[in-house]
Formats: sequence, C-alpha cells, structure tokens
Amino acid sequence: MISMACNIAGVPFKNPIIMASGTFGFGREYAEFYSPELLGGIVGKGLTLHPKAGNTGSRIHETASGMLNSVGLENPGVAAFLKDELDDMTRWNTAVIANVGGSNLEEYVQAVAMITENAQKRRTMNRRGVDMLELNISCPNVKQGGMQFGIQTEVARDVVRQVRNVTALPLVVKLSPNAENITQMAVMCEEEGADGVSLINTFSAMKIDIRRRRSVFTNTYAGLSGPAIKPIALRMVHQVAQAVSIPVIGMGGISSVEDIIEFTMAGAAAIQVGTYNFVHLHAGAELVYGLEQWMQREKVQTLDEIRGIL
Amino acid sequence: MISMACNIAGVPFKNPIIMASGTFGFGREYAEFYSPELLGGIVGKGLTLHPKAGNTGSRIHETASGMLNSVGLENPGVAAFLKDELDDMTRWNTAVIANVGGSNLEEYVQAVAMITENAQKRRTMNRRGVDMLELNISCPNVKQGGMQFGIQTEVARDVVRQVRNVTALPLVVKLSPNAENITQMAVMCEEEGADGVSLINTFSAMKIDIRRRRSVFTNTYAGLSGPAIKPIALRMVHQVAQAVSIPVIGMGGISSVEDIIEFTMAGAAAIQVGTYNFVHLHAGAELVYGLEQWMQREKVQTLDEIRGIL
Amino acid sequence: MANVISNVALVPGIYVMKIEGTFKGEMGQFYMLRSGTGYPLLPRPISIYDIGDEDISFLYRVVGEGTHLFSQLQSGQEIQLEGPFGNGFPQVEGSLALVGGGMGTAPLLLAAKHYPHAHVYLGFAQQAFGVDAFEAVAASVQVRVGGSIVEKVDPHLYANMFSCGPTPMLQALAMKTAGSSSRLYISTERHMACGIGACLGCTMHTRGGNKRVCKEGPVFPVEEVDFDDLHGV
Amino acid sequence: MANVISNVALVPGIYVMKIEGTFKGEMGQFYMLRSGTGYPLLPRPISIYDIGDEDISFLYRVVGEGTHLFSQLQSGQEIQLEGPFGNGFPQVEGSLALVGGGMGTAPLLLAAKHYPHAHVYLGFAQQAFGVDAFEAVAASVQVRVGGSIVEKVDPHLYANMFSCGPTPMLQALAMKTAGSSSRLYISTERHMACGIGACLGCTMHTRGGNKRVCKEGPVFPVEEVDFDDLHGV
Ligand SMILES: Cc1cc2nc3c(=O)[nH]c(=O)nc-3n(C[C@H](O)[C@H](O)[C@H](O)COP(=O)(O)OP(=O)(O)OC[C@H]3O[C@@H](n4cnc5c(N)ncnc54)[C@H](O)[C@@H]3O)c2cc1C
Ligand SMILES: Cc1cc2nc3c(=O)[nH]c(=O)nc-3n(C[C@H](O)[C@H](O)[C@H](O)COP(=O)(O)OP(=O)(O)OC[C@H]3O[C@@H](n4cnc5c(N)ncnc54)[C@H](O)[C@@H]3O)c2cc1C
Ligand SMILES: Cc1cc2nc3c(=O)[nH]c(=O)nc-3n(C[C@H](O)[C@H](O)[C@H](O)COP(=O)(O)O)c2cc1C
Ligand SMILES: Cc1cc2nc3c(=O)[nH]c(=O)nc-3n(C[C@H](O)[C@H](O)[C@H](O)COP(=O)(O)O)c2cc1C
Ligand code: FES
Ligand code: FES
Repeated sequence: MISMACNIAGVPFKNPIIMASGTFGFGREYAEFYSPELLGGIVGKGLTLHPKAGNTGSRIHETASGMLNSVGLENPGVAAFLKDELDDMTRWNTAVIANVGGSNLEEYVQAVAMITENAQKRRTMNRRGVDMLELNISCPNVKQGGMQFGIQTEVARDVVRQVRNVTALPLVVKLSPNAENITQMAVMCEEEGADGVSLINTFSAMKIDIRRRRSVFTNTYAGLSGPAIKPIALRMVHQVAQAVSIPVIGMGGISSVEDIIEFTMAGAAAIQVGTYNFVHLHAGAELVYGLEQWMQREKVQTLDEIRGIL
Repeated sequence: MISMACNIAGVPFKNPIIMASGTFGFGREYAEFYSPELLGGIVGKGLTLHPKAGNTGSRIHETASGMLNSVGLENPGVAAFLKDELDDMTRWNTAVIANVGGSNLEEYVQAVAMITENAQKRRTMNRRGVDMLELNISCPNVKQGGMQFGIQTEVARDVVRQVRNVTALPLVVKLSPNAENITQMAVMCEEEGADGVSLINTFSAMKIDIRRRRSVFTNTYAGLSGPAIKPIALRMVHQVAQAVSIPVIGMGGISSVEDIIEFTMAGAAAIQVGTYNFVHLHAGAELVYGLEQWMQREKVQTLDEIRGIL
Repeated sequence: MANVISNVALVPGIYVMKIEGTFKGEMGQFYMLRSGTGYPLLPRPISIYDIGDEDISFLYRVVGEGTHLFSQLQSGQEIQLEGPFGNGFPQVEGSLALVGGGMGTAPLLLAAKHYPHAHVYLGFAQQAFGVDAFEAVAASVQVRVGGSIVEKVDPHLYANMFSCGPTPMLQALAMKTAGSSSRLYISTERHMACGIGACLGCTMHTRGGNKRVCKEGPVFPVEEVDFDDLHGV
Repeated sequence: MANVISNVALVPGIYVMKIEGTFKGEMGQFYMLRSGTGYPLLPRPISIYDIGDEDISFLYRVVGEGTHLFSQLQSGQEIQLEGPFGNGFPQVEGSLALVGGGMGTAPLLLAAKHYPHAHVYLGFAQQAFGVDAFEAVAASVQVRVGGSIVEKVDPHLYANMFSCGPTPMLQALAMKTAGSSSRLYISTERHMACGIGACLGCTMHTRGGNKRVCKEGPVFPVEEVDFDDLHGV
C-alpha cells in the first residue's frame, strides 16, 4: 500500500534515502553492517579523472552540532573506480550515483566522458553501470586562483554545458551553499539541460587552533556539514524547488525522519544523508525503516502527498 | 599591565566585548544582573524611523546548536529611543552603539539623520549621546520585493553612501552572510567611507512544523544564529579582514574566550556576543573576566599581539 | 549552578525535581533551567512548583530534548537555573478558584498555599498527578480525568480565578467567565530565549499592545489576552 | 546502546568504564563510543582496555566535551558503542616489550594478558595509574613517573615491541630501535568520524602511501610511519 518509491530523471529509487558523497565510501565498509539494498541509492565518494592523495594534516574537526572536513577529494581516480569498485556497487539492488569533480574544465569533461562510455559499454554487455552522475561543482578551479567553480553562475555554466555535451547519463548538478546566488545557479542548470540539482554541499568555514596559532587545516578553510547547517539547507532547498521544475535532491544535516519530511515538504524529490552516517553506523537503515513507519502512522501513501506543500 | 582596550574609528572601548543588537535590549534588563560597565560596549536593539510591532506568530525556535528568530525588528522607533532609552544607556561608562535599519532608503537616511542631530545637540549640552552607528543592511527592501538590502553590493552601496552623507558619527556597516559576496560588500563599505564593518548577521534559514504542515514562522524564513554558525562566521571574518583596512567587528556564535581569541586571530578588532546572552545570563561578565584571565595566563599584554596573525 | 536533591517521576513522563539552595519566587513566577553544557542551547522556562527554606521544586513533563535532559539528572548532579522571572499571580481579595489543566497545575500549588481558602479544580487528559500536594493545603480540590474541568467550575461563585493549562481550556473558561463579574487571570506560554525581557522572542499581542510574556507576563487578566494570537503559536 | 556497569576515576580525570554485554575485540582494537543524544555529534575512538565474558572496559582520560560526558555516566545509564574496529596488534613470536606512555598504556593491557611473558614498561608524566592491572598479569612491569620511559627500554633485548603513547615518546623509541633487529609496532591516533574506513578523515601518510588509521591501523610497523605526518596533526 505505502510506497516510498520515486523516480528521478528516469532512474527508479526504491525510496528517497540516498547516501551522500564522501560519507559512505563506495558502500563496501557500511555493507558489513547493513545491506545497502535497503537504501534508495548510494553516491560514491567524489571522483576525479586522476587519482588524488587528498590533503595533508588534520582532516576532521568537530564543531557545535557539525563537523569540518578537509579530505581534499582523496580518491582512486575514475579508471580505478570503474575497474575496482563498480562491479561491487552494481551488484547491490540500489541506484549507483557517481560523484565527479575536477580542477579544470577538461578534467570534468574527460572524467564524465569516461564514465559515460563505460556505462554504454556495460549496457551493451547487459551489465549494470553507473545509473546517474552527480556533478560536484564545489571544486577549486586551479586555473582561476582556486575559487570554486560553483560560486559564480557563469563560471559554473561552462562546466555544466560541456559536461552535458558529452553525456547522455542522467545528470544532477550538486550546488554549493557558497554560491553567490544558489537559485540562479539552479535555474542555470535547468537551462543547460541538467536532469536535476542536489544541494547543499558543505559551507566554507574555519577553525583556528589558538594554542598553535594557526588554522587546524592545512588549506585554511574546510567544509562544514551536519545538523548545524540544516536550517540553512532547508531554506535553500525550498527556494530552489520553487524556482526550477527539474527534481531537487535535498541534503544538509539530515539526521531524523522529521528532517526528511521537512525537506520533502520543502519540495525535495529525494534526500541525501551525509554526516549522520558517522553519528549512527546504521543511519541509513534506521531512516528507511523510520520513514516507512512514519508514513504508516500518518497514513501517507506516497510522499507526493506532502511534497512541496509549502 | 594587561590592557584589553581598543579603539574603533576613534571610539574607545575598554575591552573588545560588545553585546550584539537585538540580544541585549537597551541594556536595562541585563543591568539587573551585572553592571554593563564591565562591557566594552552595547549595541541597542535594531531601530527604525517609526515604531514597529514586529512579526506575529512564533518568533523563536531552537535548532541544533543554534536558534532561529523572527522578531521582525520590533522597536519603539528612533524618537522614542532617543527620548526614553538613551539617557539610561549613556549613564553607563560603556560605548553606546545604535543599530539602525529601514524598509527603504529614505527611512535609513532619516533615522540616521535624527540620531546624528541628537548626538550633536547633546554634545553642545555636554552630554553623552550615541557613540557609534551600526547600519543594519539585512532589512527587507520593501520597494524591491522584500529582498534584503545587504544581498547585492550595488544595492547596499546606495544605502551606505546616502547614510554616510548625513552623518559624521562613526559608522560601522553590519554585513549579512546572505550577501552574494561578503568580501566585495566590505570593500564597498570601505570605498564609501564607512569607518568599519561588523559581521555576521543571521543566516536566512527555515524550520517546518511537519505536524501543522507549515513553516514555524509567519514570514516563512527566519534568522539563524548561535554556535552552529560560528565556523562560517569565522571564515567570513577572516576573509573580510584580509580584504579591507578598516576595523572589522566579528560575531556569530561566540560563546567562549576561545571563540573570542579565534576571531581576534582571524583579524577582528572587537567582537559581539548575541545568542550566548540567552544561554548564560551573565555571559558578558563571564567573557570579560575570562578574556582577562586568558591574557594573563598566556602573557598576552594587548590583543594586538595576536590580532590578524593568520 | 545548583545541586539536584531528588528527581522522581510521579507518573510516567512527569517529574518533580527538587534543587538545593535558598531561592526566591512568588506564585506564578518561573525559572529558566538548563542541563548539560552543549545542546540544547537555550534554557527552558519552568514554573515554580514549590519553595522551601533550602530548596525549590519544579514539576515538569518530558516533551522534548530539554526536558528529557532534566529527567536524566540524578541526585547530586548539577543544573543551571536563574530566576525568579515574570510577574506571577496578583494579590487578590475575596473568593478564589484555581483552575489547572495538565502541566498547568504546576504554577497553582504556590497559589493554593498562599490562599488556603481557594477552591482547586484540576483537570487531566489521561492520568492525574500531584493531586495530593493540593489536598494537603487546599480547602477543596476537585479532579477530573478526561473531559473538561471547566464544566465543573461556576465562575459566579468566585470573585477571582487563576488559571493555567492548554489554550482550548483557557478559552473555554474565558468564555464561561465572560458573563460573570469574576476576574480571571491566566498564565500564558511562549517560546523564550532570554527570559528577562531583552530579546522580544516571547512577545504576545494583547489588547494593550505587545507584551513580553516573560516580563509583563506570564500572567495576564483575561481581558488583555488575544486568543487568536495564543492559538497561533 | 548498552548499559554502564561502573565508571570510576582511578586518579583525577582518568576513568575506567565497564559496560555490560558480550563484546568482541582483540588487543589494540578500539570501539567508537558516544554518550547523549545531541552534542557531541561524533563518537570517540577508545581502545579496548579489557574484555570479560559479559563486559568490556575502557580506560580514558577526560580531555574535552566527549570524554567529559563519558565521565558523567552513572551505573545503569546508557552509552552507544560500536566495534571492534581497526587491525590491532599482530600475533608475534619471541620476546616482547610493551611500552606505554600515559593513556597509551590502555591498549597494552590486553596485549599483556595475551603475552604473559612480555616485559611491560609504563611511563607517566605526573601520576601513575592502572599499574596494578599490569602487575596482575605480566612477568615484569617497570614504571617511571616523569622523565622518559624509553630510557629504561633496551630494544636489543626484544624480538618485538608494541608501543602506544605521545608522538615524541614513540619517535624516541623508534630512534632507539633503529639500530636493533627488534620489530616495533606502534599504535597511532587520528581524529576520526566514521571509524570504519569510509570517510577518509583519518588518513595518515605512510611510506606505503595513504593509510586509514581506523582500518589499516591504528597499529603500524614503525618502518611505515612518517613521523612528520604524525607530528603535523
Ligand atoms: C512561563 C512558562 C512556564 C512553564 N512552566 C512549566 C512547568 O512548570 N512544567 C512544564 O512541564 N512545562 C512548563 N512550561 C513549558 C516548558 O517550558 C516546555 O515544555 C519546555 O520548554 C519544552 O522543552 P523541550 O526541550 O523539552 O521541548 P522541545 O519541544 O524540544 O523544545 C523545543 C523548543 O520549544 C520550546 N518550547 C516547547 N514547548 C514550549 C512551551 N509549551 N512553552 C514554551 N516553550 C516551549 C522550548 O523552550 C525550546 O525552545 C512552561 C512554559 C512557560 C513559558
Ligand atoms: C584508535 C584510538 C584509540 C584511542 N584510545 C583511547 C583510550 O583508550 N583512552 C583515551 O583516553 N583516549 C583514547 N584515544 C583518544 C580519544 O579518542 C580522544 O581523547 C577523544 O576523542 C577526545 O574527545 P573529547 O571530546 O573529550 O575531546 P575534544 O578535544 O573536545 O575532541 C574534539 C575532537 O577531537 C577529537 N580528538 C581529540 N583528541 C583526539 C585524539 N587524541 N585522537 C583522536 N581524536 C581526538 C575528538 O574525537 C573530537 O572529534 C584514542 C584515539 C584513537 C584514534
Ligand atoms: C567527510 C566528508 C567528505 C565529503 N566528500 C564529498 C565529495 O567527495 N563530494 C561531494 O560532492 N560532497 C562531499 N561531501 C559533502 C556531502 O556529500 C554533503 O553534501 C554535505 O556533507 C552535507 O550533508 P550532511 O550535512 O548530511 O553531511 C563530503 C562531506 C563530508 C562530511
Ligand atoms: C533574537 C535576536 C534578535 C536580533 N535582532 C537584531 C537586530 O535588531 N539588528 C541586527 O542588526 N541584528 C539582530 N540580530 C543579530 C545579532 O545581532 C547577531 O548578528 C547574530 O545573532 C549573530 O550573532 P550570535 O550568533 O552571537 O547570536 C538579532 C539576533 C537575535 C538572536
Ligand atoms: S524571552 Fe526574551 S523577551 Fe521574553
Ligand atoms: S575515521 Fe573514517 S576512514 Fe577512518
């Protein structure tokens, strides 16, 4: 009777609960604790064309109801991902989303092209490949002094347009809360043919070690996530959902069924869970069960009944 | 030996700890619990030219390590402030800062002109008046569909320029974290002759009452403050302090001596304490004593030794 | 900071916490209580339930995180509290009824002690609690579990009435009182941040303009109350 | 969630908490512990100190908010814990020294139980604690308070050494061991979020490339360790 299922850009999700990039590895570690098949989907850790060692020094610092991370996109690179991780991921009956970053335009385009080509090849062999792409535009743009691609709409437009050109895979663009105008950014994505947007990535933030008189992080700033940012994330999702007609995937501090309902009421087609995975090892399973129970209790048959109602 | 004193735009502060607008009334209520003379200064609640009743419905909601408020600038208006509050405030030996908002350009200009005139008149009578103005540009611009003045630099430039034209009082502009580009905004303030900037005001944020299926707040969005936003506030203060040479007053979630030191190391000339006043009634006194003790322990004679060291 | 002497459940989810120290406070006033060092951030307003020479007590219901933390406190542990705040119930002459619903019975105990001749009406949705404390001090105590306690109250019998409880109950009592000469004072609730009148977070619209529930309230003569505003939050 | 059996201070600020249940775990592995429902958010990595048939114990120092909350727990209250995580100390043959400094003595107790012939060296900056637990199981226990425990250790005497403690101590031991044929394994620390290898928050640069302290560690052969990286955080 009750159905949590949803469909985003043609990709079916058995429920709207997706694990956020960088917080769930490629699923393997959590799979030791509960079945990833419970989940609507998994976004793998952020990939770049070439392998990246990530940042040196401290990478994690806890803040009031939040955390800062400066992992610096440590990842094995697209080729190793396709070779070593994808088979395992696609064996689970859950949507597989590849999150892609880059330090310049060409890297984005090549990484996306490689993943797309791989998906096509696998399809011809009747094997599952990546179901969806999530484009992470919160990467430092090395050619432009390190400012993130995702700050200014016109800079980001270039990335979205070029990537759209080389892929027929469902394409979701992940927006940064550091954007000058996140609504405008979302509208741009819709204009450039993205199939959806997801938001929010982490806030640029800072922690100073007053004893050592320096930033805790080698890169000075780091990304803030967790319950602390939820009220801002919810506002942004609400604004963006009003401005575009493509699906919006909401995230930022989600840690309870109540949070999921709030994002859904604000217009989210699905949601992602990041930091909360660290708080409770079984976060994903807990939220899936909890959401189902809530729908039963509240007599809500499908989330469409409450989606975007304000 | 140790001195906490600082000077901002010619106004002497006995210490850098200032109570933030809207969180300390006009000082009277807290004065029942500790002497406001301990403090570096007090920013009165946000004033508008005409009295305002503020928002209806819920005004306060607690979030993870933060709070949302939607007071809606309830205040007695500039005239009543000058008549009923200023005498009491100026009797204390602490800096008095008037925070001024408006719903259109003319309101800002008139309100500031009135306060300035009053200060001049009082000076000729050898009485203390308002020591400094803090311009709150995070007010909804009624003529432009309710978007805050403080979002776009060129919209805010108008306000700062016109206000600067009518006042010789030390003028600090209070920046919004919702600004498209907060560094550019600060640079604009410097260009337009502001004597300093203060940041950050609250983040636009949201809370949905899932039972009633509506926003908790009549105005849909509300302002997020408290420890949750501190890491973002600190980053913004650091960025702005690097970009301008006028003094920067830092705030956003400050709740401990460590926080004060962090903001100072990030470049703040002074700091403001808002939400923490609600957490501990004696917050101001506690932080002043605590800062002095810290300086003694760390053998820091003046905060200049650590200001802006990273 | 003060030490918890005891913290016991009267019925599931409803606790009385006794705290050590010499505290001030009048009937209808409240304290701002806070447990723990992190979250929740804001203290919670809780009415004074009882005051002794060397202790103060609070009757509270666990509804969310803040009150849950209170319920976890064990004797000897510390709690942050500041007060007394608010105006409290007025000094009145003549016959008096105290009408409480659920947790709204909490601020009435001190009033019952202050006015031993008062008639006490206590209504509960599911399960009565704390009735014996009233029976120990009051001339008459009537209790109703389920249904409306207001039905038992005849405003014409009383020169004054003090009431606290859910808004629908208060409004029912207000309507019933409207025809009579009884003066009704009700204790209101608003989410609070500062508790002392500085933040304007608890502002309530009344017929006399904006009032701060924490400072000019929480007790208001019923004529001042705008029930639309009370329902709205 | 599991129940606390006891939680007592050995010396001021250093506690042993015993938790009820059937738990797995080997020497040098750790659990992620979390107390309370709100702040702190992230669980804290704490080494297994001891394991019984129906309980598990942790030895911890109160350094910040998370460990402070642990210290507030009273018997019968609940704590969240997940584990065991990490690789733990290896199975080795031959003579063995266990060299611990301060809190770094915690993960060595299980090793001492596993290798009763091992020689135990315990160093403390100010005040010794937990020494008797080692004396009850180990052939030889040497203790030093103030100064460096490393001075007492002669690596040439041991085929293997396990060590845990402050980085300068580990590095001193590494330098002293460099000339010998002794194989030294050290237990490292990094701030952690997930504890299971998914977040890459605990990555350490080693001579064998990036390693996750929570997964490939926390125990590494000293040859792999890049002390510059250890000092850096
Ligand atoms: C003057 C006054 C006296 C009160 N006296 C008592 C009493 O004696 N016993 C008792 O059990 N309760 C009393 N309350 C209500 C009590 O303050 C709330 O139940 C409590 O704040 C809930 O906090 P929470 O964290 O457990 O709940 P949550 O729902 O998690 O709280 C979230 C937020 O809502 C606020 N909040 C929730 N409900 C209320 C409410 N009804 N009134 C004000 N703020 C609320 C909290 O302060 C907090 O900011 C009184 C309220 C007021 C205003
Ligand atoms: C594998 C491993 C085993 C450990 N075993 C023990 C043990 O048996 N007994 C014991 O007392 N301590 C142990 N520690 C250290 C313990 O995890 C920290 O002291 C604790 O996390 C501090 O938390 P806090 O909230 O009290 O301090 P805070 O300083 O407030 O913590 C703030 C943040 O820093 C992190 N943090 C602070 N210090 C450390 C540290 N040294 N290592 C990792 N993260 C840290 C916390 O996790 C948190 O994210 C171990 C650490 C690791 C990595
Ligand atoms: C440790 C960590 C690593 C992350 N890595 C990535 C990443 O590689 N790519 C990406 O798009 N987002 C990354 N994020 C951002 C999350 O996917 C998510 O957008 C953000 O954390 C907000 O959600 P949350 O508050 O639920 O964590 C990372 C977040 C964390 C905490
Ligand atoms: C209840 C409340 C009322 C506020 N009113 C005003 C105001 O009138 N004018 C203004 O400039 N800022 C106002 N602020 C913002 C604070 O001055 C401050 O910028 C913000 O709360 C961040 O600091 P904090 O995290 O220390 O509270 C208000 C904040 C709160 C919580
Ligand atoms: S709670 Fe702050 S004014 Fe009443
Ligand atoms: S703590 Fe997450 S990978 Fe080690």
